[in-house]
Amino acid sequence: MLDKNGIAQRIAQELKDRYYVNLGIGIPTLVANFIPEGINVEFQSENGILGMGPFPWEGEEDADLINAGKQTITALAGASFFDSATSFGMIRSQHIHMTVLGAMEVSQNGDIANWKIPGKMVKGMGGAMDLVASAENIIVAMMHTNKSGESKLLPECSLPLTGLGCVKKVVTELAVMEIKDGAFHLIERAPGVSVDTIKAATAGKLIIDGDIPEMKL
Amino acid sequence: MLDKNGIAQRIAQELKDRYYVNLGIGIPTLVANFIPEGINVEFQSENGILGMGPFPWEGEEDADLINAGKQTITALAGASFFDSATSFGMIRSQHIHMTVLGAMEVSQNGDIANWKIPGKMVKGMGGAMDLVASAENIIVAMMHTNKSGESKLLPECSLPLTGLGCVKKVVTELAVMEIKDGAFHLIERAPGVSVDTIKAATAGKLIIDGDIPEMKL
Amino acid sequence: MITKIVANSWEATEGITDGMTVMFGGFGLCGIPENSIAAIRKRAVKQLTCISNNAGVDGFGLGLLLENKQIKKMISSYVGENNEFEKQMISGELEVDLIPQGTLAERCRAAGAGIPAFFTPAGYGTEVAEGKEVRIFNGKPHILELAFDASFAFVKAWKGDEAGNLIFKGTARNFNPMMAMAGKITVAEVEELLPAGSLDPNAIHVPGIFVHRIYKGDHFEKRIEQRTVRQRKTS
Amino acid sequence: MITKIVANSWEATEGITDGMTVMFGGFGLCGIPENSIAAIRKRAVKQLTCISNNAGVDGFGLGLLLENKQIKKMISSYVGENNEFEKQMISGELEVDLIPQGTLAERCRAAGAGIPAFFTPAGYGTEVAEGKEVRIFNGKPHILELAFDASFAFVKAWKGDEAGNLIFKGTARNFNPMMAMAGKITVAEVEELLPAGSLDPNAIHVPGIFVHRIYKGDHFEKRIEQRTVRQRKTS
Repeated sequence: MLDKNGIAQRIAQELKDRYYVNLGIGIPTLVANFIPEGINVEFQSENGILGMGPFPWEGEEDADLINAGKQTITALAGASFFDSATSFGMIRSQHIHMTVLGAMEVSQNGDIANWKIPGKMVKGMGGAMDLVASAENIIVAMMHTNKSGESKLLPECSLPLTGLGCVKKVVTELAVMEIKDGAFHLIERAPGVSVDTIKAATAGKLIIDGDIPEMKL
Repeated sequence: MLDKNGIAQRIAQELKDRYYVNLGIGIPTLVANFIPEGINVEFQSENGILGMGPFPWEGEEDADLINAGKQTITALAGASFFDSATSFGMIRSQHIHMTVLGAMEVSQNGDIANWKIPGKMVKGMGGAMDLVASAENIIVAMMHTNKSGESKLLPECSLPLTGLGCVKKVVTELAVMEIKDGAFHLIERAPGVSVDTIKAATAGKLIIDGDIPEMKL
Repeated sequence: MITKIVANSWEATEGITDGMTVMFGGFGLCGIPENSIAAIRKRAVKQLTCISNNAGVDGFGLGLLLENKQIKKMISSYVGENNEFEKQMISGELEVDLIPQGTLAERCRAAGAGIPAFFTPAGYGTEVAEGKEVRIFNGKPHILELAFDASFAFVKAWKGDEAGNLIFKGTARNFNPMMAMAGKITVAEVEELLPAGSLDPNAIHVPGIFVHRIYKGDHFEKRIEQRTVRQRKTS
Repeated sequence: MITKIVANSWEATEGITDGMTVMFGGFGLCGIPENSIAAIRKRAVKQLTCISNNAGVDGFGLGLLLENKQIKKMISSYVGENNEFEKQMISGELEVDLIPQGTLAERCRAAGAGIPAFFTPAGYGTEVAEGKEVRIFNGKPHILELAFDASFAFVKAWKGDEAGNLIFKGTARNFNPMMAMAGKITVAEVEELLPAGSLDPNAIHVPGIFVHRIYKGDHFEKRIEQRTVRQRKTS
C-alpha cells in the first residue's frame, strides 16, 4: 500500500521528457518532488506561471508569486508570467500534456466529480472544469475509498460532475488503473496489495487481464 | 470649396478633449495635423500602437514602427504597443471615441462602401469592417462626387457594403452632413459653396433646415 | 496625452452606487485592489454584485465588504477559506454563482474585446451547462458563454504611468488585465505611479486606453495566504 | 526546462508538406518571418493555404512564395501592392479569402485559446456574413466566426530564449503572438537568441509553451514599405 508520497512517486513515472504539466492541489503537488532523472518537464500553475520552481527559502517569500493553491513559490530560469485568460487559453488549446488532480469520485467511463457535495458548503470548481474539459491526459491521484470505506471508483458518479469521460488513469494507494471502454483496467498493484483487495475496494467494473504486476518505485 | 487639408481641418473640429481616435489612410491621416489647441487626443493605429506620433526625422525611420498605412511613424511618451487581437479588442469594445475613414459611397441611412469594386482588383477591407461595425462615432472624409462626377452620397450604396447604418457624419469638399432618420442633414457649407451646389451633388435625400452656415476653419 | 491620474482611492471610487456589478482583480489575496476595496467599504455602497475569482478571507480582501454586508452576489470560481462568506451563503443572505475559472477569465476578456459570446468546452455535462446552448465543434461538445457586463473594474498593478498604462509583477497579474479591459470605468491602483515615458512601451500589459482612473495606493499589505518555504539547513 | 532551439531555418521548416495550411506573422512587411519564408521557398512545397494579414510585395515577403507558385490560397485582410498576386488572382490560379482584419486576428487568438467559435459584429450586413449564423446581442447583430486550424505558424520576434519565450518590438508584434499560440507547430525566428533566464519573465509576450522551434535568423532585411519622414530644416 502506498502513502501520499508513494502515489505521487508512481504518477511521476508517467512524466515524459518535454512535458508541460499542471498539478492540482494536494497529492498532485507532490509529484514535482519525484521527477525521474533525465526527464525535463515544466510546471504550469493556472494562476499565471510557466516554469514554476520549488518553495522559496525561508525569508524569500514574495506575496506576488504564488501557485494555484495560494502557496508561495519560485520561478525557474526560462519562466514566464501571464494573465488568467492566456493561462486557460494554453489549457484549452491542449498545450498542457498532463494534468494531475484529486477527485472525490471517478466513474468507469472516466467521469470525475471533485468540486461539490450537495448539502455541504461548496467552495467552487476553481480551474478544474476547464482542465478536465481540455487536457488529453488526465490522471487522478486519490485514495481508493472514502473515509467511510466506500469505493470512490464507481459505475457512475453520485456527486455533481466536474467533467465527462475525461480521466485516463487513476493512481490510488492500492493500484494503477487505466480507464477505457467503460471500465477500470487494472495495470499495476501497489507493493504488497493483492488483486482481491483491489477488487473489493472497486465498485465500478474492473478488468483484470492476466497477471497484474506489482509497481516498481 | 475645401481641399484635402481643409476637409481634414474641418474634421479636426470634431475632436474632443480626451478622445482616442483612429484615422484611416488618405485624408483622415491629415486630421492629426490640425488638432485644436487645448485638446488632448491620442491616436491609435490598428496594427498595434496607441500614442502614435508624427513621421520620424529623416534617418530615424524604424522598420519595426509603422502605422496601418505601412508608413514609418514615431511613438510619443505614454505610448504602448500591443498585438492585433488586443488592438481590435479595444476597437470592438468601443474604447475608440472617433474613427475617420474614407469611402467610395455613403447612403442616406449611414451605410458605407469602401472596399470593393466588382470586376476590379480587390485589395481587401483591412480593418475597416471591424472599425465601422464597432465605433459609435464614425466620420467619413471624402470627395462629394467621384471622378465621373457622380454623387457618392446616395439613397442606397451600389457597391458591396463595408458596414450598415454606421456613418454619423460626412465631410466633403462641399459640406458637412449629419446622417440621421434616413437622410443627409446639411449642417455646414464649405466656404463659398452654395446650398444649390451641394443639392446638385447629392443623390441621396438631403434635408436643408433653415439657413445653412458657412463653416469656420 | 490623456492623463488618468486621480488623487486617491476616495476619488477613484467616486460614482459607485448601490446595486452595481463590479469586478475585482486578484487571485486569492494576490494582486487584489486593497486600497479601492477599503474605499468602497468606507463608501458603504450596498447590494453589490462582485465578479472576482475569490471572495477574500475573513478580515481581508473582499472579506471586508462581506462582513460589512455590502455584497449581494458573488460571481467566482472558488470561495473557500472564509467563514463570513459561508455564514451569509448558508443563511441565504448572499447569492453565489460559481463558474469555471477559465470561463470566468474568458468572459472578462470577451467583454474587453467586444466579443459578446463564445463557445468553450469547460463545464459541458455538468450543472454549469444547465440552460446553456451546446454545440459540437471538432467532434467535441462546447457550451455558449456570454461576456460580462461590469460598471466598474478595480484592479491592482505594480507600475503605472499617468497615461494609465499598467505593468504587473509575477502572478499578481492573474485576472487584473482582462478586468481592466472589461470595466466601463476601470480604476487602477499601483505601487509606483510614473510620468509618461517612464515605462517601456513594449512591456505594457494593459494599454492606458482601458484605464479611466489611476492612483498610487497608500499602503499595500500584500498578505500571504499560504506561506510555504524551504527551511535552510543550519550547519 | 524544455529547450526549443533548432540550428537554422532549414531545420525549423522540417515537416512542412504540400497542401498544408500555414500562418505567417507580420503586418505589411513589418515583423514578417523572413528567414522561414526563404527556407520554405527553398523547400519548394506547393499548394499552401497561407493565413497572413497581407501577401507581401513583389520580390519580398510572401511575394517570394507567390512568384514561385507555392501558394494555392491566401486568407488575408488586405492584399494590395503586389502585381504577381494580382496576376495569379485574376487568372484564377490563386484563391483568395478576404476577411476583416480584426476577425482574422480573433480567429487566430481563438485557435490559441481553445475557443472554437465566437460572435463578432464585424462584417454583419456585408458579403463577409454570407452563409454565417447571425445573432443579436445587446440589440446589435453579430456573426459567428470559427477558430483557424493551422499545421504550422511562422513568426518573427525581436528577442527569444532557449525555452521559446518571445518578446516583440514596436508594431512588429501585430499578428505574431496570436499566430504563435495558434500553430500546431510554431516556428519562431528571432534577432537575438538568449539563454534561459535572460528575459524578464514579466515582459514576455509569448510564453515558450506555444513555441516548438526557435532559431536566430541569419539575416533580417526588414524592408520598409512606405518610408515617410519629416525633413530636418537646414539652417
